[in-house]
Amino acid sequence: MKESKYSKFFIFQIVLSLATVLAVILPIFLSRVPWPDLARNYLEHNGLRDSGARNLVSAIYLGYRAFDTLGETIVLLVAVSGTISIISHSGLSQAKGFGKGEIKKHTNNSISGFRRTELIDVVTGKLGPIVLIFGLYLMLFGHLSPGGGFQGGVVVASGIVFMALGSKTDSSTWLQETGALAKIEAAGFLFIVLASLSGIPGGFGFFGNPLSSSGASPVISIIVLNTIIGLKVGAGLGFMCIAMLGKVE
Amino acid sequence: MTIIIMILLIVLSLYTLSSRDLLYGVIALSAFSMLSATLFYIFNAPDVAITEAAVGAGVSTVIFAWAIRSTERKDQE
Amino acid sequence: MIEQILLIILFLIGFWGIIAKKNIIKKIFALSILNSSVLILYITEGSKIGTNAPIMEEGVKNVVDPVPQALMLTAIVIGVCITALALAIAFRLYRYTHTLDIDKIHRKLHDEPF
Amino acid sequence: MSHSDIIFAPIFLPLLGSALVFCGKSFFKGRKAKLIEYSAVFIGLGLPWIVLFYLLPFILSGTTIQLVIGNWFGGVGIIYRFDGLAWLVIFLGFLIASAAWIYTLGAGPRGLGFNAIFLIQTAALAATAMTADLFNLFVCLEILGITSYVLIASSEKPGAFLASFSYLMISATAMVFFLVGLLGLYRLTGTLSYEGIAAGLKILPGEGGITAIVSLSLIVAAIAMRVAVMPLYGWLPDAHALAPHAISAVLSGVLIKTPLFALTRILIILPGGIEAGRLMGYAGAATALVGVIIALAQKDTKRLLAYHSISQIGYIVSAWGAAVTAGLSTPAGLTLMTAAFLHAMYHALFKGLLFLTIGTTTDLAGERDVYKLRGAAIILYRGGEKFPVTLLCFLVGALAIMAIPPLNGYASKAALSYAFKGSWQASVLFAAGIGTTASFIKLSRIYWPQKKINQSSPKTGTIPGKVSGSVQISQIFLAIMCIASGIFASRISLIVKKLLSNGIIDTNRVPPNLFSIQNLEKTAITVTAGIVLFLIVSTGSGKKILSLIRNRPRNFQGLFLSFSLGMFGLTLWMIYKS
Repeated sequence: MKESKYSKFFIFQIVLSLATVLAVILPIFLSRVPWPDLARNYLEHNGLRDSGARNLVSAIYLGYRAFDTLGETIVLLVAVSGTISIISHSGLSQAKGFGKGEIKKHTNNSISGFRRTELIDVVTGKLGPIVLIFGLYLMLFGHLSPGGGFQGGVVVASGIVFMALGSKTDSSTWLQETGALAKIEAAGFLFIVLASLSGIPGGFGFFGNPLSSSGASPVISIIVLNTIIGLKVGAGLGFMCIAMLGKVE
Repeated sequence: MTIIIMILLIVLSLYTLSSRDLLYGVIALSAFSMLSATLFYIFNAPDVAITEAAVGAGVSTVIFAWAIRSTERKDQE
Repeated sequence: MIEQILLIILFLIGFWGIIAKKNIIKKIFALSILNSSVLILYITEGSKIGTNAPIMEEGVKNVVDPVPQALMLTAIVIGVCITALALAIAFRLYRYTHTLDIDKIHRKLHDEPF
Repeated sequence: MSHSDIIFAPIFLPLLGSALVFCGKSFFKGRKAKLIEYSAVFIGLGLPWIVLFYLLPFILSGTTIQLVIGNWFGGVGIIYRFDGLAWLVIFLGFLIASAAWIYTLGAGPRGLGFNAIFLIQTAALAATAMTADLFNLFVCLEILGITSYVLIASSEKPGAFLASFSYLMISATAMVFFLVGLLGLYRLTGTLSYEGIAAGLKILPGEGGITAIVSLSLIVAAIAMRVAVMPLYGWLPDAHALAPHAISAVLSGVLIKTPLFALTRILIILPGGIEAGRLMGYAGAATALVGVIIALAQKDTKRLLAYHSISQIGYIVSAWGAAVTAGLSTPAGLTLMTAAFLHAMYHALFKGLLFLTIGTTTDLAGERDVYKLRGAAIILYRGGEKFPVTLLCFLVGALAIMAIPPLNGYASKAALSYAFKGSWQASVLFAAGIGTTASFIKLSRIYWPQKKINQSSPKTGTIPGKVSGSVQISQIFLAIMCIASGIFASRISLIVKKLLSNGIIDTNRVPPNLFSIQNLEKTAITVTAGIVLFLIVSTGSGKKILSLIRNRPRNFQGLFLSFSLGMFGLTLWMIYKS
């Protein structure tokens, strides 16, 4: 494909696109306008009071703009179930269909088929639980320190993958059973949607915080959301990674 | 400091895109993610740094490694 | 200023990779580089107005703007989701055509009966 | 307001439904799971209808509900706005989604994952129609995008994966540009809501200068890519042609129009938006003509329909652009916008119908080539359709898109030409109408009886083809909607106008007579010219030209080149005009 790769027309196309893109993004990347401090000033003074979270990023992520976070978890859900359905070769009917038998079979086969060494066994097997605990910490203390549901969930997912890699083929733990992970993910999604509705009966609105007037600290809702999102994300990503490991031939 | 990291990022991204072996590209991309996580930490964004490290260096590396193992490793260019 | 110029270069490298690289997995690499360059731009610019991380411990003042950080959390996640899906599709394309070259894939699938 | 939260019902009910589908599948098996699935789909697609009709009187009386989600601080929180435009777009989305879902019962894609993703897509459509926050718009567009990549790929055709991949790459890149534009606007104004940005820009010296203009043009370009306006349409034909039929109906019926109407909210409020709308309107008129020329050249049935989607979206965008230019609060702008929405809705109905009927036919015949497939009516008869439902429904759809009275296509095209009266766009659209007629004569030839009994029947034998009941129901439903909405077009257009005006303008004027002699004459001319054009392109040299158009080089980097050029052109235009 030499001639098509180096054809003059091709290079011309590339140069032209790059030049136009450069011209278009230049004014924004080089903008000298001072960064606005409206939102920052408001949040610095009221963020802690409004949401109860010391971590202002968490306050925005799960408070002010929690609806975006819902959208993000939806994107993740669709990506996970779409990816699994596309790679499992069986169409959407099996997607998330948790073709339990099927995917589990793949998983076990593959992980046994994986070229394993003593090092992988020991390191991943022993490290797995520690990583899981770190993930839980990130999840539960996301309102105080950096971290949060999503980050915790990702770490939990890598813990799950570690444990899947580390365990011997026949002694798979319940976490690796994709059925359990799928259940956690589905239930997590249902709980997130229900949590978003929980403010409506009390008159706080969609995504309103039902605790905001009951005297309890509003931060509880952030902790709850963090936990659910973390579990859901961890289960979903873990499921996807295990399914992928299962496809390695 | 930040400028050095950014230059490193550029070098890594060029290496990612030009390496013949895609697996090296994945490793470089994962290093790219770790470096940008460092950058986020320097710029007072610890949350984003944790996410980038967990996602960029963790999950996406696993996915890329899977894709390359199940397709082919050499770039035929 | 130098930072912004470096970020523009990074952005252009990503865009160049998406168009000019023939290998579809490299195109996906390039997409994540492109995404990262914008993420870094948001964070660097957003941190210009403060000196502290946006975590309101006692006595912390003059924090950076937390809004771009929260937005970028969402953008990172969406980015990795798109990446995962793109790789899954690339895997299936490879299964059908046994190549990762976009032009060859185009040619092979062009006469495919529907 | 007691009903202010209920506006979110079109979003959370489908989400709840999809969550229940996932849960039902992973916790139960067999009949219980099926039961939960169907009730979840009912929650997701059925209940929102009740909410929509409950809200209709409020919206008709001019009420606009605007609130910050969760009653947080508006400067950081997400603002949603429910008005006539949102109601109409959501109505359209649920209408097509319901019909398409019924079709999937019979013809697939089946499976629980599909239902859940389909419901999520519907929810995202509703959210896109209502959002008044730029970053939330980004998230909604990403959800729409990622669900469509998965749904397009779910047809399991090799080409569909390539189409899905191209669409994914171009739209992910476009969304990166969207983020860059968002950064530009945020750093100028410090807020993300449309109103906040508009207010912030107005107090800046020079309304933000070049940064604001470029940011806006990046955002507009990213959305225009989704709408598939002229230079940015390259991803659409393959994606729509190779998706499962029901998904094609939803994609070209609703998915490419929702971002357009969401863009309206941005353009009418931001400085410089009017100029972007004007250019998009011009591009739309060009799209209508070019799209139909390429469509005429196609030989694959569904690809022909997909290019017609591009052409018809051109009609809509040209009227929409003119409406944004004139301003929605002027009578002329309102008439144009009404025509644009009417055509969007009617196009969704008849194009959905066409995709479904053609899909049924080609599936049964096992052949998609316009030049090869003949005698499809007999194949359908053999497929168990004693009464030619599919054929009749196809005829309704084809006549509607050819704008034959009294079908709905006639009504909306008459409304368009009334709104455009005397301007150059009217003649462009008229020319496009001729091409449409010609290409649908070409397409309908697949139903003409075969001259000789040829040997292609083994293909029919391989497929245990049968037209199932739900396929017929959804087709009949859409066909009846096409006819009814054509007959009651004047009333519908009054309601649409009233909804779009939000009670500002008195709309109790007599609507233009759609069935005037002038319009009928015009239709007769169009049809005659269409037949002549068809005869011309059926000649040897005509076929040669068509195959030249059909086989023009298309490749991956061309998509990106046209995207960057389109974006650059838009930016230059806006700088020049400001």
